[in-house]
Amino acid sequence: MNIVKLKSRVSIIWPPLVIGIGILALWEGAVVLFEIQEFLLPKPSSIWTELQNNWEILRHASWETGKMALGGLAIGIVAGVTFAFFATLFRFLNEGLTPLAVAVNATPIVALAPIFNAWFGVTGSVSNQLVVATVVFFPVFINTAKGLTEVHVNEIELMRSYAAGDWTILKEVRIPNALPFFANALRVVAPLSVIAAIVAEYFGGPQDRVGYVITSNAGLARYDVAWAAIAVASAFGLSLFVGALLIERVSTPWKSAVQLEETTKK
Amino acid sequence: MNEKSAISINSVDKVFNEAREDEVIALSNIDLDIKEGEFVSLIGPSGCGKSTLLRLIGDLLEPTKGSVEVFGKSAHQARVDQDYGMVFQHAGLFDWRRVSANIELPLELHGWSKADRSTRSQEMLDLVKLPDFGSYYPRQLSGGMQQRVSIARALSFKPKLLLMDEPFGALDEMTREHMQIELLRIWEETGTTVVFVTHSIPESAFLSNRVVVLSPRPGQVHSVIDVDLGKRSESTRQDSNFFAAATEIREALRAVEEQE
Amino acid sequence: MNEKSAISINSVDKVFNEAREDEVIALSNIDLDIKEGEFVSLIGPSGCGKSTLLRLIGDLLEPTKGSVEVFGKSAHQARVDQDYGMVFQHAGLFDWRRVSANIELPLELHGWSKADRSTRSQEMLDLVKLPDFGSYYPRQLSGGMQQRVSIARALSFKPKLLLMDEPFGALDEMTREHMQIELLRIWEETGTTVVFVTHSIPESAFLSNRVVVLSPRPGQVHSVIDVDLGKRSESTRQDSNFFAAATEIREALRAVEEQE
Amino acid sequence: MKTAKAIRVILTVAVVIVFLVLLWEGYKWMGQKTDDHWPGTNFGLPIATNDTIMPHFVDVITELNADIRDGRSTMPMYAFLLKKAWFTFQEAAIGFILGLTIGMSLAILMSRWKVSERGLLPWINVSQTIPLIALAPVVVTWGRNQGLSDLISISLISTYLTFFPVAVSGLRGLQSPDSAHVELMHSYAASWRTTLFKLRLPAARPFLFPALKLAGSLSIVGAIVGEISIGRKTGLGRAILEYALRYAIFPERLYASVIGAAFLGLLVFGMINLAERYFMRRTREVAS
Amino acid sequence: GSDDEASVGTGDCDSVDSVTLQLQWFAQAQFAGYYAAEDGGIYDNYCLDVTIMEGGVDIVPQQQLASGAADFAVSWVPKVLVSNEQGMNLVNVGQVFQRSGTLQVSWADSGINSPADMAGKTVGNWGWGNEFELLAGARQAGLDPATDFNLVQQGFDMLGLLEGEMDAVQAMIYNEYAQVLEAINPATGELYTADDMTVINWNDEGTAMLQDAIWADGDRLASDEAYQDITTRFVAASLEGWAHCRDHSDECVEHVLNNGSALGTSHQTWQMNEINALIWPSPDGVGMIDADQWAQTIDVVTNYGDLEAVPAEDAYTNEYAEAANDILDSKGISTTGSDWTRATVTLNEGGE
Ligand SMILES: Nc1ncnc2c1ncn2[C@@H]1O[C@H](COP(=O)(O)OP(=O)(O)OP(=O)(O)O)[C@@H](O)[C@H]1O
Ligand SMILES: Nc1ncnc2c1ncn2[C@@H]1O[C@H](COP(=O)(O)OP(=O)(O)OP(=O)(O)O)[C@@H](O)[C@H]1O
Ligand SMILES: [Mg+2]
Ligand SMILES: [Mg+2]
Repeated sequence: MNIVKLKSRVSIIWPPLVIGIGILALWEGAVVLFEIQEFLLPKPSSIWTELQNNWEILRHASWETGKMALGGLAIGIVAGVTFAFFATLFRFLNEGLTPLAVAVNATPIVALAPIFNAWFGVTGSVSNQLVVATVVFFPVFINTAKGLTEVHVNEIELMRSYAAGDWTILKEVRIPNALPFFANALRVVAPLSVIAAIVAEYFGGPQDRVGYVITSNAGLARYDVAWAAIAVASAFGLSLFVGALLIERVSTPWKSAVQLEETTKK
Repeated sequence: MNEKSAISINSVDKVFNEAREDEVIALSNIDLDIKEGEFVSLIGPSGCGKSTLLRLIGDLLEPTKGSVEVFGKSAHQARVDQDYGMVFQHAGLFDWRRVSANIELPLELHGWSKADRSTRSQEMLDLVKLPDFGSYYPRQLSGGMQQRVSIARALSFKPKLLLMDEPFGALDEMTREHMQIELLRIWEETGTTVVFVTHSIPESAFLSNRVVVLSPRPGQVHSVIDVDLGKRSESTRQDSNFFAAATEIREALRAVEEQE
Repeated sequence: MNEKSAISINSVDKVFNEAREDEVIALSNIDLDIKEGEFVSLIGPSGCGKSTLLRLIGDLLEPTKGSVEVFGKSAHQARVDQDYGMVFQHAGLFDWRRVSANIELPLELHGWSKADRSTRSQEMLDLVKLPDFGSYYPRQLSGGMQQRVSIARALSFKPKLLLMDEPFGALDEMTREHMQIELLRIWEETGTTVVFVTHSIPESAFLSNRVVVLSPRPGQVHSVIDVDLGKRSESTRQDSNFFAAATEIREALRAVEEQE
Repeated sequence: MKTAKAIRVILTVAVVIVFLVLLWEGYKWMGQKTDDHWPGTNFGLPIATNDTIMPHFVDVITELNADIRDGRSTMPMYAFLLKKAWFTFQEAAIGFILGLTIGMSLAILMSRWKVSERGLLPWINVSQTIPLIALAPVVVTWGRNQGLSDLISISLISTYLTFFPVAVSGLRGLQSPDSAHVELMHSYAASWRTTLFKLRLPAARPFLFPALKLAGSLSIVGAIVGEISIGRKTGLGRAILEYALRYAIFPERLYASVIGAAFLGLLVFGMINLAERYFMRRTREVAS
Repeated sequence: GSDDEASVGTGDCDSVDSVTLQLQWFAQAQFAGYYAAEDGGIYDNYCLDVTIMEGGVDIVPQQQLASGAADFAVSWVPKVLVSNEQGMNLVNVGQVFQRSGTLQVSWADSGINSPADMAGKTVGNWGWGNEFELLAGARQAGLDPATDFNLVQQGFDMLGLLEGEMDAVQAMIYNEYAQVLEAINPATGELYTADDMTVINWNDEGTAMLQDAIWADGDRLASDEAYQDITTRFVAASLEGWAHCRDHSDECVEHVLNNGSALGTSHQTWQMNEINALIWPSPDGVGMIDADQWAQTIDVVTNYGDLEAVPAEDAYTNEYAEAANDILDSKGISTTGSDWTRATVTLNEGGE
């Protein structure tokens, strides 16, 4: 039993490890082999060195940026889910809200950041978190709304036979049905939140943030330090992604219960 | 059984995709009265509109023409009053709920306490002979087992009106006969009204007070056959009246088929 | 029918979710040999492993223990050679394909020309008595109609081995008898081998050369009953040999039930 | 029927917009009356209401008609924005098509082999945490050394953003078919490719289209960010950046160009919606 | 190319060399000299076909130059010096701006008249190396930037000042400073005036650093004779362009606007005037590097920036600027601009 579990653990971990190491090796090799100048693309080993040299700064910066990302993520998810609920409860709203959400989403961060900075100032954290929230909002909204609306007729009919109201149908059918869709959105949004936080930081705010560390070092062509900061941010984004996967697993237990058998056969 | 009307269907038509090239007249000019406490079966060739009729009664579809009344009120009101228990042709279990939670769903909606619910769901699991499967997910069960769970779900809260669409179709003969006896027992105990769709002639004869034979394209009531076998028991299946009723139904169905 | 082995199942076990708390031993120590051109039915209580056995033969599941050979090769090879036609317990039609396109799917995969495909799909629609429904979408059909489409799909390309899981479960008696006769006709014409899961004792007796009775938990072969009724026709249903076979099967099933 | 629905959609959108404009102007009016405080309190409003922070809606609209000098010619702002939007659209279109191709290829690869899903998916996610500032120079220098026009480099940046949702949701969609359907295809010994085309891709559509809508927006964002990153003269990104730098004195122009970007996004969204309708028309018919 | 020294800059070409120039930012009067040389035919006279590449948010000119994507780049001295420590070998071949254009701007009523007055205030800066002068100036005034005032990243516009979020913000004299003067003062309904503000000018505080210069690739300069020749002509032609803008500033504003600047005419006119003020007069000749200024720049970057070591002597050379001055002299063009005088530019609302 434990052997089985261990085996499945190992089989989950080795592929990303192998590919990750492969990418790094290729990268390192390519830089050395093609004599790519390090001020264009630094070697992973130089990045690693700079990561250690600047660890204190980077750790602090990623913590500060992480707070922005998480805060914005939370706001964006809550807003996205709330709007998705409204959009399912009131169809007409859906028709009005969707294009609007699209419009907001098509506005790049670089345009939003100055506006939000103007509104909320650059010295606080509201502006940056709202930038993140805006980016997070759309995928959550679209996916969740889809999951809430595209429910199997049979299931709705059953609930209607119980005279279940909209609210109960929402709770018993639509929400469980939307969970995989929501999880899908989470996967997309987790890394996006980090990048949004970083880009928002280009446009103002305290200077002990990852975004600033990256831009200021890149501006001076110190790309090894910039990439070290990126590596820290990536690690943070990756851990958010893993968190999203965990939430997915925990919130859809019926999938893992049956899937095991379905996937044995290829 | 008393003489109060449970269901009254008045000149009902149902047309799908009206005025489109794939228009289907599923039901045409249906008149039917079902008394409270009656057990009525619907039988007829595949595609003749049995499921559609059941869904009209259950207010899951609206008639294109005519009206459906249930317990003296509109079908809609009856549904809102939670008078219905339904078993669909497809088991229609929720993948994300364990078997026992599926059975408890209508009880939850009726506001039962947690303890009562779990007692009842275990009772129902025993009834459908799946005592140990409460903690499984539906996808882990065989087709027949899923169907039984869906029956357990419909019976669990003793509805005033039971609408069952080929509930025993996926069951083996033994289980089926067991379920028939159990269904009759519940029906007698609770005085519930049952509308039952089936393809099995013996089943319809064994269970019902009346058998409604539908003819297809468009679905119409071909004939209504009264079955009077008194209180059913296993021995009823050997009863000559039972064979007579079955033969009468078979002949009506033959006539329907030939007419086609 | 000749004496070459079509399917040979050797000491097969199937365990789901091995070593987990919801482990199920679905089949245990199954031995079974089916000759080429034979028509074999599987019958047994709900949940005894019939569908699982069928899926093992069809190489949709792998046995936990033992081996399955089909036409002298591994089940896998037989599947790759496109020897199989399957009808599942649920119709399993593709919602996004029209009825005729659903029937043509295996033909497409076998590389038939467009013209041949549409001729054949119309033939099959006639066979299952749905001549006018080719351009409908599956969701627009009744349950029984969907099941018939799925049968038409499996028969369309005359597979060497037909695996059918309660194909007639959702059909009314008339259609069912019609489909039985048609199935037998196709079987005789093409010399195909059929493994047929059913819950109906008369159906199994009417169709098969042999009936395999399974006992549940864990699924095991309880007995194998030979049925020798010669060439079937409508009158076979009144034949005394037919009743005798049915009775023998019923008794075996009773025994299985009691053992439970 | 269909036109009635279209009219209703347009009306609701209009109503929502009118509502938002009223909200904006109402809030502004209130702030101007109370010197940026909640009425009757000492609590400051979260957003200041002066004409710089919150220009009047009419001023933003009027600004669309203002003369803008673009190089040697002068034109009204709306024409200027249209011209810029057309460049951005081209970059985005190339980026979108490339992103779609790469994303779907990855999704198919990952759905083919579980190992490749396990191995690739985390890194596909990591890729999105790498800000463009690190990549843009690599892309543009590489592109310039290959003799590619900067338009291609910008499209590549746009691709970098678009491929991601396609890959992730595409994978989900490809994995979505019922096990019964997968088994059916197995029973036909359908090759992996056949199963892909006959079953997995059709079944993936409900997952794919929301992703494409997201990718469509992202392709615009990517093109705009690319323009800003590598300094291409043409395109909306340039306009947005220049007006963002001068927000303090010309807020209306930034809002106007942001509205331009939003409209471009809506246009792309509409195009993808049309495609969705076309590809999903069969399933829709039954639902009605 | 043309080998004959005497004929340089006369338009007598045997062949034409293609050259790319990477700017730091978008087309604006800050780069008017190059646009004037290109559009006014000066580069043609020097047998050069120049492609001017505008900068972008993520474009680092040094990197474009070092990686071979550009032949020359315009960038600030401190930034290139730090970049050189990353393995680049870039050489300053023409120090166009003789003075720093960076200001620290406050409202007149804020009481900030000198670096020392920033104590306890909220001070904005752009970062990215723009803060070195500020840090040096503050330190020189006895302030510890880490504790004595609140240093924040400001946006790229002047909202931090206009909305009162910050007490002192960074501004380029030729750009952001003008933005304030183009904005309406809500109190008066008129444009703000210079009297509304106080400025700290780092040139006056002695912590200014050298800014826009023309950079060439050191490795190629050392080994490639053709590149040396091109560099000579490119520097001379560019400086001639700048001299042209000194004498015909309106024409140069027009060149810039023709190249697609989104900034208005009065703003560019202002900018042209201020840029001229950063270049002229050039007492040692245009493009020449003053050794003291160079040393001061290195001093500031080493102490307040990230320069680790004093760069080698060959990080700049006056060789090309001297040659250019000779050519300009021979064409009768003033190289010092000693008689240049600042014009009075009226800014319109929004810089239109
Ligand atoms: N995917 C699965 N995961 C776990 N258990 C399963 C799975 N599929 C089947 N089982 C179990 O295997 C046993 C046999 O199931 P199977 O579907 O073969 O029964 P059956 O004989 O076809 O029944 P029915 O007549 O009701 O269709 C059942 O107990 C069922 O719960
Ligand atoms: N949603 C729908 N859209 C269009 N046509 C429909 C729809 N539902 C049912 N029909 C049509 O209505 C007719 C009756 O269908 P119904 O499901 O009531 O038949 P049934 O008697 O239950 O058949 P079965 O015994 O096969 O389940 C059929 O011809 C079917 O094609
Ligand atoms: Mg039906
Ligand atoms: Mg089964």
